[in-house]
Amino acid sequence: MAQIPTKEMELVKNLRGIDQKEWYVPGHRTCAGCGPALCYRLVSLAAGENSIFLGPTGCMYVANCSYMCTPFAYAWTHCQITNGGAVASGIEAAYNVLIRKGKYKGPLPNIVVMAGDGGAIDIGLQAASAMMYRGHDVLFVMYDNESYANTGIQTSPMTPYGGKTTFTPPGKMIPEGKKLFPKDAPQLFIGGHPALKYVATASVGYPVDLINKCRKGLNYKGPAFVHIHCPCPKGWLYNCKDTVRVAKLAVETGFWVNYEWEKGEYVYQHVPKTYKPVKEYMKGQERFNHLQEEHIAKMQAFITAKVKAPGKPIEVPVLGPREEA
Amino acid sequence: MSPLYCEKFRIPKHLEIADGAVVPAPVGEQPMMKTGNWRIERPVIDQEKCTTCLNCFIYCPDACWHLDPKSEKMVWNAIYCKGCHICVVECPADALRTENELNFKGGVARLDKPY
Amino acid sequence: MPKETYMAGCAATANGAKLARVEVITSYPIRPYTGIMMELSRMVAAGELDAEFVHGEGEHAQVSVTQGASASGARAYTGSSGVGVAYAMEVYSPISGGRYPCQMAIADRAYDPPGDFGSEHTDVMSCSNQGWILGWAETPQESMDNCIIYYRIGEDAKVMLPQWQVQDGYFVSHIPNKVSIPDQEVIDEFLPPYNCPHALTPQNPTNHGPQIFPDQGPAIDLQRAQAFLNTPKVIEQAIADYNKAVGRDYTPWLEEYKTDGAEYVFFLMGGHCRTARFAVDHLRKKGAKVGMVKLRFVRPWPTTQVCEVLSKFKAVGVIESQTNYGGAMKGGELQHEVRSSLYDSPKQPACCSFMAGLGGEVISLEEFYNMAKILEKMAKAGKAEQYVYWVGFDNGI
Amino acid sequence: MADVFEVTIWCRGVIQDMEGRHLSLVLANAAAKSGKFVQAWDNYADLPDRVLVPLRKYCRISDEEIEMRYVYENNNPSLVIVMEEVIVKGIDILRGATKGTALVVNTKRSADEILAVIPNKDLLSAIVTVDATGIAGGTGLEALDFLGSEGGVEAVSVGVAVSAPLAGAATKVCNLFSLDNVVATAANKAGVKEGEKTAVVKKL
Repeated sequence: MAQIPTKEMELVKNLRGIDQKEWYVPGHRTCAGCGPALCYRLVSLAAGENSIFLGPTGCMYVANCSYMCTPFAYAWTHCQITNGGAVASGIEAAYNVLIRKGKYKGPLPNIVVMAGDGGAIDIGLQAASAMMYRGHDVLFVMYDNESYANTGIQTSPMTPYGGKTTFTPPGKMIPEGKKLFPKDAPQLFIGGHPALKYVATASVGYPVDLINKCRKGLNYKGPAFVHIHCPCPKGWLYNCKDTVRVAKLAVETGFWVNYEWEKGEYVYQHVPKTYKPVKEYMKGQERFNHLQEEHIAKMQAFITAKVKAPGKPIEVPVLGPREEA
Repeated sequence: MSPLYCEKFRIPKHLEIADGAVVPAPVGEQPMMKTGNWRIERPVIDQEKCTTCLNCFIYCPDACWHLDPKSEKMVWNAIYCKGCHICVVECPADALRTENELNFKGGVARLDKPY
Repeated sequence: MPKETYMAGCAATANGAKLARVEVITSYPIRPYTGIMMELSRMVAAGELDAEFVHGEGEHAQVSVTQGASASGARAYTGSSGVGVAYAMEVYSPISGGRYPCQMAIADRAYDPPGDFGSEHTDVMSCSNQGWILGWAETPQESMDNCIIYYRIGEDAKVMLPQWQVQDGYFVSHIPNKVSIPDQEVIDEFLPPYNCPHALTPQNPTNHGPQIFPDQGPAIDLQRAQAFLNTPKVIEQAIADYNKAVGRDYTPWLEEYKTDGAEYVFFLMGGHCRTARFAVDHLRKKGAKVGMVKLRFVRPWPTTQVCEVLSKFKAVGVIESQTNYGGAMKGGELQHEVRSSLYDSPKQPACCSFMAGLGGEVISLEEFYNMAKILEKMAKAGKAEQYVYWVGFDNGI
Repeated sequence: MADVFEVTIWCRGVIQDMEGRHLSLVLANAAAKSGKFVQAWDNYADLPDRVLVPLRKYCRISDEEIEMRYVYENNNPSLVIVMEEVIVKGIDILRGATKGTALVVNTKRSADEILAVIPNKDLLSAIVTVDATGIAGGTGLEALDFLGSEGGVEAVSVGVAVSAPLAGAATKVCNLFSLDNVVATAANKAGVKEGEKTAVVKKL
């Protein structure tokens, strides 16, 4: 069968290397200081002109896309919160056959799903997993703001332990609000999708790294998954000017770990020499304000275990809850 | 069809919708959604202090900072800046300060609709 | 030269899809439609059909893949049965609202319970108001032809709507019958390649499916309503063209069988029409003034045609093959549509539902005879004694 | 159909969402105490609510039962209350208003400074300025609680921060709710009184 032509995306070295042409243009209704919107813009800068984006229902659909007011300069389609992976599969399959038959002239478009945490690993998990299993040449981005933010901040499987949402309000019987620990999204996909060759985690606090990871994912023939940490001023209850600060603090405390998984190998980025206590990350966000010391210690223990073992141990000192206290 | 059905409906201009609600992709900006009136305080740049490190460019969710290739200076977009001040926090050169929008004469697109 | 052969509905329908040169096919197994996908996957593997074959992870995904493919400008094809049709429900309206003219072949099947795989019309009929073109085939031949005709209707610029091409599970889908396969060149001329005017492409970027404000809601609904008003003319033209090109004699809306001089008729759709024809033949020989009216499209519903045709008779027995629990007539869905169509007619026949063929149950000739007896009484009395008869369980039937 | 007096409150998305909603609730409850028919509701068509977006909350008061309850917004406000001063610059807050409308603004600035950025100020009968943020303390921009949004039940008492002094100030230009009834309704009673006391009314 004939090779489907694709276009290689160049990696950038620094901010000067990024083309200033915007693809996620100004003029959208997302929050001031919106982390997911920043993520959308950075992924759009990475993918550029030859792209088709899919927006499963979520904040980045509803807040962006009033009639005649879409901010997407590339081809974009809404899909249901359930079926981002499936609609993307259909688009990729269509382009394969149209290019093969000579009906479409040009390289295979960059097909990018911009799913929220709900659209990626909760209600949308089945479609995402099947798309990766089938090996479609699609970049699946999960912009993770750790809640169903569009509908007014309800808990999702990514809401951290102790996070206050409108479905997990703290009360006398449930003092920590949310009792469960979140899913590990990249490991879910790495663990069982042989066609998947590239998985990465990124953060809006580290934009060059984020852009390069998206481009690497796009350059792989076949599915790629990038999980992006996107602080949400509305849902996490912090001042909107602190979005990038919160994102960086997450990495500095080990709450968030940036890494790449490429053909079975892990490479870590932005690993601090010493992790700050996770309390420093949590205290800036009102969603954690109700927590007591014991809850924070439980969170620290979880984070400590996580940074020690996301696939492969890291050789850096990790503060435990006791040492921190 | 029977004449009991309306064959062609009168849809007022402002409610006309393309087949499938498909709309053309915007170029450069989305002028139907100006967001400058979200701003309480605007970021003000001190070009002397600015090192054009591009932090404000890259961290703006609303793409409101760009490097003018001719003057090599940062240019701010008053029409869309929502005043989140991520740029102010992330400026390593202390070149950005904030000032209340009412202290300026122009700069905000006055809109009939809030969204 | 057309190829004459024996085929079950599944294989015949797959041949229809091949003749339509479908480009993206999405499968998920469920009995009884599965055979369509088995045959198509064989054709793709053998190089007989150049298409992408995507194994969906469920019906919801199948229909979603089809949406993406159709939005990108490929002729997209999928199918399902029974509970699978229900599982994909979320995606039907976005497809018709997005005006993506893909096709879904359905071999109908009962919902659970009873948990069997017999034919019943409840699955698609319970989704019938999602903005898809919908019609039943009586034979494998008709199912194959409908596949091709529906694409031509749906892809017409004045229509741009998706289609449910339905055949009865097992009865039509699994029992071989005589099928004549037209030449590819004939079909290529009848059905030009799909041209999506608003395809998702980087070369002319568009944004699909943005949110609207509440006051724009009626306008977007109206747009689909208008498309449905445009559809009948397109259907009539497409069927006339197909009859001419392929040598068939399909009527677009209602086929009348032995209705000359008939006082009462069976009104039904799908595979059971075949048995009904023989029942009518036998009854006619005994002097009964009975006939049959076969419905070819449920959406768009041929209101005026139903009114004109059924007004000629004294009694109409609607054979339902699906349920509408607690509805206006407490029987099936079809009687509602039939009675609505007749509401303004100066001559109204007596009308009742026969609940028959549920859960895949066979409708025997004897049962048709029994129904005819009731219809004869109704014709004489000029009114229905009962609105709904559960065939086999009810007074005198 | 009886006359319906419409009150539109402008505030900043998310960070003043609760206070804005509370202000509409306080005014409606206060008017109800004197036997009026009232309605108070949240923005819906423009959801999700977003940080800093100019956001509206609505209140309606009538001597008779309100017939058109199922609407999204007020079309002809007779009283407009602005919870954050810069909103007057970027939005036509008097959209749909007819001559004789009153305006209440949370600001430290003078009425003239505010009027300078309102091109259609001839519609106004009076402008009231009050430093509600100063009275309530804090920045007036803190997001407090979401539970009362989306048709939910308020988790905190109604009228604790900037909504209290603004409600007090509003009594100076509207006689459909009395100061006593506003004080009885709002949690921050001192704030209401202080708002009423320090509000500056400029008749136009």
